[in-house]
Amino acid sequence: MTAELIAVFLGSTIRLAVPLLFAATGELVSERAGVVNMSLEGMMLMGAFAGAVGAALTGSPMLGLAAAILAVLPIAFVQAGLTNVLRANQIVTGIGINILVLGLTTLGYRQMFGERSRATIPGFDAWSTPLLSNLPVIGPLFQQIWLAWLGLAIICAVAYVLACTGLGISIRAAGEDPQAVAKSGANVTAVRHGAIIFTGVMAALGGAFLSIGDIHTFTEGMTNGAGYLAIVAVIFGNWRLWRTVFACLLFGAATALQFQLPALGVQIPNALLIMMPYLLAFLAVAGLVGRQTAPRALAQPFWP
Amino acid sequence: MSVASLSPSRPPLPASILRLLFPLGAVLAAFAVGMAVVVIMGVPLDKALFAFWRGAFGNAYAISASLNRAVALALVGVGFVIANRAGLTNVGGEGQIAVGGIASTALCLTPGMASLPLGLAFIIPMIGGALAGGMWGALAGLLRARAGANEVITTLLLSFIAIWLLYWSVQSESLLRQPMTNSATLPESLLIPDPTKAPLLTGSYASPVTIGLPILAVVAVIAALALRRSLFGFQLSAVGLNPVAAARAGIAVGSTMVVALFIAGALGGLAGALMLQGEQYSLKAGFSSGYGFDGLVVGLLARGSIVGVIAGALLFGFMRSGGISMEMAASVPSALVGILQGLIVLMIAGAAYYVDREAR
Amino acid sequence: AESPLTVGILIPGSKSDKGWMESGYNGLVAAEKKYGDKIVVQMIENINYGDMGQALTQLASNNALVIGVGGQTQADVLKVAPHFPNVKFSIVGGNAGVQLPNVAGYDVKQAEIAFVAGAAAAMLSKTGAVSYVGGMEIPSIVNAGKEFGLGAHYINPNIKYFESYTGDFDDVAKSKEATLAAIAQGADVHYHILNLGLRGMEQAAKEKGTHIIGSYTDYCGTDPLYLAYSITGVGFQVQYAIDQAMGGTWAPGYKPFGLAAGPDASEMAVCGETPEMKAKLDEIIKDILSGKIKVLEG
Amino acid sequence: MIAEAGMLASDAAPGKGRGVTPLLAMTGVGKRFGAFEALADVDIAFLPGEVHCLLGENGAGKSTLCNLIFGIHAPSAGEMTLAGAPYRPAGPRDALSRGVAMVHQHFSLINELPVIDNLLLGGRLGRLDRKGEGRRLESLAQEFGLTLDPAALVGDLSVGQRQRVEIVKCLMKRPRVLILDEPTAVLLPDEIQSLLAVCRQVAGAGCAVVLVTHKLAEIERVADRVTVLHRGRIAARSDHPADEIDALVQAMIQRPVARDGEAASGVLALPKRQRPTPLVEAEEAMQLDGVSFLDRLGVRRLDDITLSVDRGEIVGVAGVEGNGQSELGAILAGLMRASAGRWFAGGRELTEASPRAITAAGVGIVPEDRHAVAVVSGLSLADNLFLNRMRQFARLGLIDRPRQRALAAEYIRRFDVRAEGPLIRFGSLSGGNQQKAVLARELTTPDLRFLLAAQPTRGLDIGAVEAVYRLIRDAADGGVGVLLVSSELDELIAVADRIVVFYRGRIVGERRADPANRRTIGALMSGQAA
Ligand SMILES: Nc1ncnc2c1ncn2[C@@H]1O[C@H](COP(=O)(O)OP(=O)(O)OP(=O)(O)O)[C@@H](O)[C@H]1O
Ligand SMILES: Nc1ncnc2c1ncn2[C@@H]1O[C@H](COP(=O)(O)OP(=O)(O)OP(=O)(O)O)[C@@H](O)[C@H]1O
Ligand SMILES: [Mg+2]
Ligand SMILES: [Mg+2]
Repeated sequence: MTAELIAVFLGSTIRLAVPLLFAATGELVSERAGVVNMSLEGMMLMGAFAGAVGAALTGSPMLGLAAAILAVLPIAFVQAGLTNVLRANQIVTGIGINILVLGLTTLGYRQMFGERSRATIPGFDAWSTPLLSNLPVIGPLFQQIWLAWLGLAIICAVAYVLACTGLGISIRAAGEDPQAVAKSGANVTAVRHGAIIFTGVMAALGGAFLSIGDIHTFTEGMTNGAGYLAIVAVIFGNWRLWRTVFACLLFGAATALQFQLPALGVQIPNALLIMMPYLLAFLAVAGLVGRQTAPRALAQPFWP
Repeated sequence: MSVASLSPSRPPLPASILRLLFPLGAVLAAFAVGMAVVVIMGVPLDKALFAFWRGAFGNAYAISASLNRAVALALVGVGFVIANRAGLTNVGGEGQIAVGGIASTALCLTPGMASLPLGLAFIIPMIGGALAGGMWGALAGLLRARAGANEVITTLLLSFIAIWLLYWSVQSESLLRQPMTNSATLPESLLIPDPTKAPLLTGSYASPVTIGLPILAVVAVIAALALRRSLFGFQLSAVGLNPVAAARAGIAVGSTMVVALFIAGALGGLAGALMLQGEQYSLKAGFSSGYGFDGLVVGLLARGSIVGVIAGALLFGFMRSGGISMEMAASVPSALVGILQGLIVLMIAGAAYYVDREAR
Repeated sequence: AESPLTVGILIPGSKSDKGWMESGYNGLVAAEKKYGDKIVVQMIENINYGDMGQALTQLASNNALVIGVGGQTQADVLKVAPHFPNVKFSIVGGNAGVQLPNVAGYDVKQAEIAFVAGAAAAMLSKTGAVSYVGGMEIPSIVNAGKEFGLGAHYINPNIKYFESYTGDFDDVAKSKEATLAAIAQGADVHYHILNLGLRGMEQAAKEKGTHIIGSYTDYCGTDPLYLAYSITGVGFQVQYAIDQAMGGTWAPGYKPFGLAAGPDASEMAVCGETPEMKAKLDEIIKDILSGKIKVLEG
Repeated sequence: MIAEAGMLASDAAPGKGRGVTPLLAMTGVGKRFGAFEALADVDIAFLPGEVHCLLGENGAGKSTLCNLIFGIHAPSAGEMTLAGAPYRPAGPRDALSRGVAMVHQHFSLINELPVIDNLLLGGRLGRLDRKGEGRRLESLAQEFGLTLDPAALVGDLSVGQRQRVEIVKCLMKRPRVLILDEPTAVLLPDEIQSLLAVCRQVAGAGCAVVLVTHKLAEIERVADRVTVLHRGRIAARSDHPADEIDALVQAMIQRPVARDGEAASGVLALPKRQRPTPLVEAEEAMQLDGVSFLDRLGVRRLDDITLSVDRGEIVGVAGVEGNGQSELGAILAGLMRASAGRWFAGGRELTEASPRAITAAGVGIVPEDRHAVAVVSGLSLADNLFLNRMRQFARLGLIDRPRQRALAAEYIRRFDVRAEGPLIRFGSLSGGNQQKAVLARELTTPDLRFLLAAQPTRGLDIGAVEAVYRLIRDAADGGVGVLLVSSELDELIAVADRIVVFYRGRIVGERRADPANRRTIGALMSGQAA
């Protein structure tokens, strides 16, 4: 019984963490380049919506995934244009985009599927990794849809790019001192544009994971704060990739725990459990896990 | 040159006109786009516009409701601007409203409160709400001053925490939940007694502007004066622009930050108290209604100007009324109203560029 | 001809939420169909507390009947109603606190039917384990959960019962995980009070081959995932308010619905039920009505 | 006067002098910032193989001119050509790709990254071969005699080392035109020597080197030609600068200046100070008693410093930068606490005192990094003049702006701060005027007894240097004790009464400020026991 519970707990943790992992990895890159995308939530929601629409229209979740990415790109462009070209405040633009996307997707879904649709949408099925998924206890960890593995691959790729390539140096430098980067001959605006677009793609994948990966449908406001939680994860991770990954898993676990505790007979007010990720992040930021060092130029517009 | 322009240097006159023109143009453009979508959705434009007009300005009630909403948004916005002068971005309005509402409710329901004379019955809970919100803000300030914790993050996290505290406090009878006469009693606090309600200016429900409006007027005038001319405003600017130099100049940087966030939080808490004592009368999970985030947007869009905050709050306050009416009377989908609001925010934010560019 | 009845309806959440709100909206749609142009409707959805007073006032100034779909509208209805003595207000999900001369509170009584649903679940379960996922951890939802467990227990004293709350009627990911956790412990029939979150439960059940008892509307025969439905008459009460106003019989005050109000208000429908099952469930309903079985409020 | 003519004896039309095509030429170039004309009518040519120095007061437009060449700003008028082809760089990237590299007045390094990453920044985007690049770096370093540790974090380097990184970063690009905007302002004498040698070497390879400097000795040593800017216009040129220094200086600040030809770095020499007889016999202005400081990593940055400054005395602190001077400054400013020891000023112990208490005790501080510590650039000049004393204008919490403005105007006159008015944004003042404003504030500290002046002339033109030292001397003559920290030994010798030498956080020696002691002091600075 306990082994089973642990197994479910692990599987649950991963599924809850994967959308965060996608979004947070994208956001991390963008924040390292100096841009905060408060619009992460909106981008994820659009990804979830477009993924569902694409999959429903074509019958193919693959095409749904492509649609998710395509649909989020314009939002990423808007975010990039507003922050890098018009140098608008990044928090305002993010909130504006979130409001806009919530309206757009709600309206769009009702227009397309009808107000009272209960449509199920074609989605990805979980893959059982041969051998590994038969392992006791940790087996369920290896029964994930392939997007989860893609996420892992992307995270490794991001780690490599940030640490070992010229692009990585430019990204990290653009978040510390964009002026200096420009004087060194790199194109800050291009780097930041690119980082935002990457964030958009990652958010789209995260959103699509929710709609066509995990739940196989779309619902209004489906991301339900996951975008904000991903930003919190980046902060909790102190802008380091692996710590951010850990934070996402931790938040996933904290949420998954919520459904295990009743079974274990532990009674804690639900409000406190739901508060957990925020409380943890708060304690972290308050200095319990060392001093936070944000990129110096974070959220500051770059004027050449 | 005006005396007022002594402190952080301001752009010359043409920019101040631009400052007005661009946001105005942005709002109009967003409206134009919104109306285009309305037409595409198949709603007759004249019907939608008329409904919007009726809802926003059609009668004394509508205007009053819009004003009350604008007051709450403006309080949060003014608080934002004050903290921002010290270089702090307070995104915790939602939580500060929640905490303010909790404290104000608790005080309103305190035995004996209702029988206090001289309006103390409603004044004390309001002050209590403001203090609670202030404390919530100051907590972020303290962490910033002591541990260097970024206040954008702490205030945001404190918001989420406050929202769930609110949820908990109306769930739990040992906290603020009304006595459970039966198990189906809603998870709300008791109605607050009449004397603790914020008085209506006209005394009539037909135009229920609350005392919040004059309170806001006083707060706004004091804030504007303080930011432009006071020693405190000067200290905020110095701390915001160069904390090390401010410290060297003998300004207590840490306390200034704490005080700035205390004020921002207190205004948020006051907004919460007003929402509760002026309109809702009982505490429910979610009573803050997103006004904290709207107020934040108002504060950000105002770009440091108190007048800008008032203008933005009025815009948002009346727009929401118009939107409600459009949805009801012209069947414009509520989602569309959201789209419109999102567009306006984005366009104003983007238009700021043309002001900045002139100022550079 | 008579001028049509004007109806204003406030749906605090999304009218497409697959649950409470949508059920109310369905009632409105049914009434519109029934009365055609004899009624004129103004509707508003997704209203938060800060705007609710204004929305209700606006509805009240234009309509003869105003319906608030959900207990969350009650405080504001009670505030607004005294200023519009000629307007009738009905609160769906209202409770006993309703005493104004122009306000009616219709009590949905989700707990009663949850007991019956629990009994049905116990009969339908092959594994001897059933589960329940609630949205907010508020008493009516918690009581429904408790009664569901008791109902299951009533049929099978050895049944295993798991309940959890996601804190949010609309969070799909959490409801899915909550359901999966229960499935892992053996549950094969799930009951819920969720709105959009239901879609997560559906996905979990589909993946694991378990089944759901629906809780608002009857979808028997259209979806093999569902074994049964408890009918919770949110929509019925919206219709009821309009019917009463149309017929001139609208009356203020508290009115409990639940099982006592008949099968349209509250009913248990098991898809393809056996005669024994039906007999047993009918007996339980009778016992609840007679007070032989006591259930919690809510 | 020569300046009127706009040309010195040997001057001719650009480029003609040697009959070579200029590598980079500007004709009729102008630059406006809003209504302000930073550059106008600039005709200038940079030849291959030459080191071309730009001279000018603070704010004359030297950096602006460099920025135009490097593509940071676009000219508002005029044309540029590079090797004969039209040249209009869209940005630094463009300029770099066309062989123009620049060392900036303010560093353009990322402190958070190691040296090697800074060097590779802006290069290829793909996989980095840090090892291979490290080797390339080494060979380059050998070629120019510049050594660097590629793995060190830039943030941990001394100013001089960072400057070296900047230069290597440029050299790695093998530029045709190398611009150096005041690279020597923060360097030590031998570092300067090796930098100038690098300049010569680069020019020798056929490049054009543009060098902005305020130090006349450098011009004498390295300049082939000099162009003098004054208020955005060319005021003079010279093809034989070494012979025409005085005329150039005059063109630059538009008045004659006395110069001491002996001083090796070429700072203008003030007449040697005669210390006035103390007002009160041997009264101490400031006293350090065994002050030590350990940084966060436990490194001992200050080690048992005991020192006193009498009233009316100017004590110079000589030493290579990074030997504890900054820490001492921060402790005296009240921004850091000493780890051990005590200090006193104006008869009060200030070891634990807050910045405000320190000011109240009559201590004035001119910190080494004025942008970071002394001023708020975003506020007005008037606000900065009273940054620590705004209280005096407060009535019921409101500031009496007219009174503040009036007093500000008076200070501006008295200390000869050149500004359009008290309301101007402080950040828009030129460096020299910023420094004069800081001095104005600190010197008017009520009951001033002690003044710490750390690197008060860094980056200032000679006119401003003279003005700053006159102010400091006047203060000392009025009975203020002054601790003068400077990396310009010649300035210390000229201005101070006695000099203590810092090495590795300790005082390793003390000498009279006498040109005769130059050598010994220099040796002490480099850690050689005297
Ligand atoms: N699925 C739901 N979505 C949103 N809100 C809900 C939902 N279910 C219940 N509520 C809210 O909770 C309130 C009380 O719940 P419910 O109606 O189930 O209890 P009840 O049986 O009507 O209780 P009672 O006996 O009070 O009056 C409702 O009025 C409604 O506002
Ligand atoms: N971006 C800008 N916007 C407005 N004014 C500027 C800008 N950059 C420079 N200036 C102004 O142009 C003038 C020339 O500045 P510049 O930096 O070229 O002087 P400089 O000769 O390099 O002085 P210093 O010796 O102090 O470095 C100054 O008055 C300065 O205030
Ligand atoms: Mg009820
Ligand atoms: Mg310069």
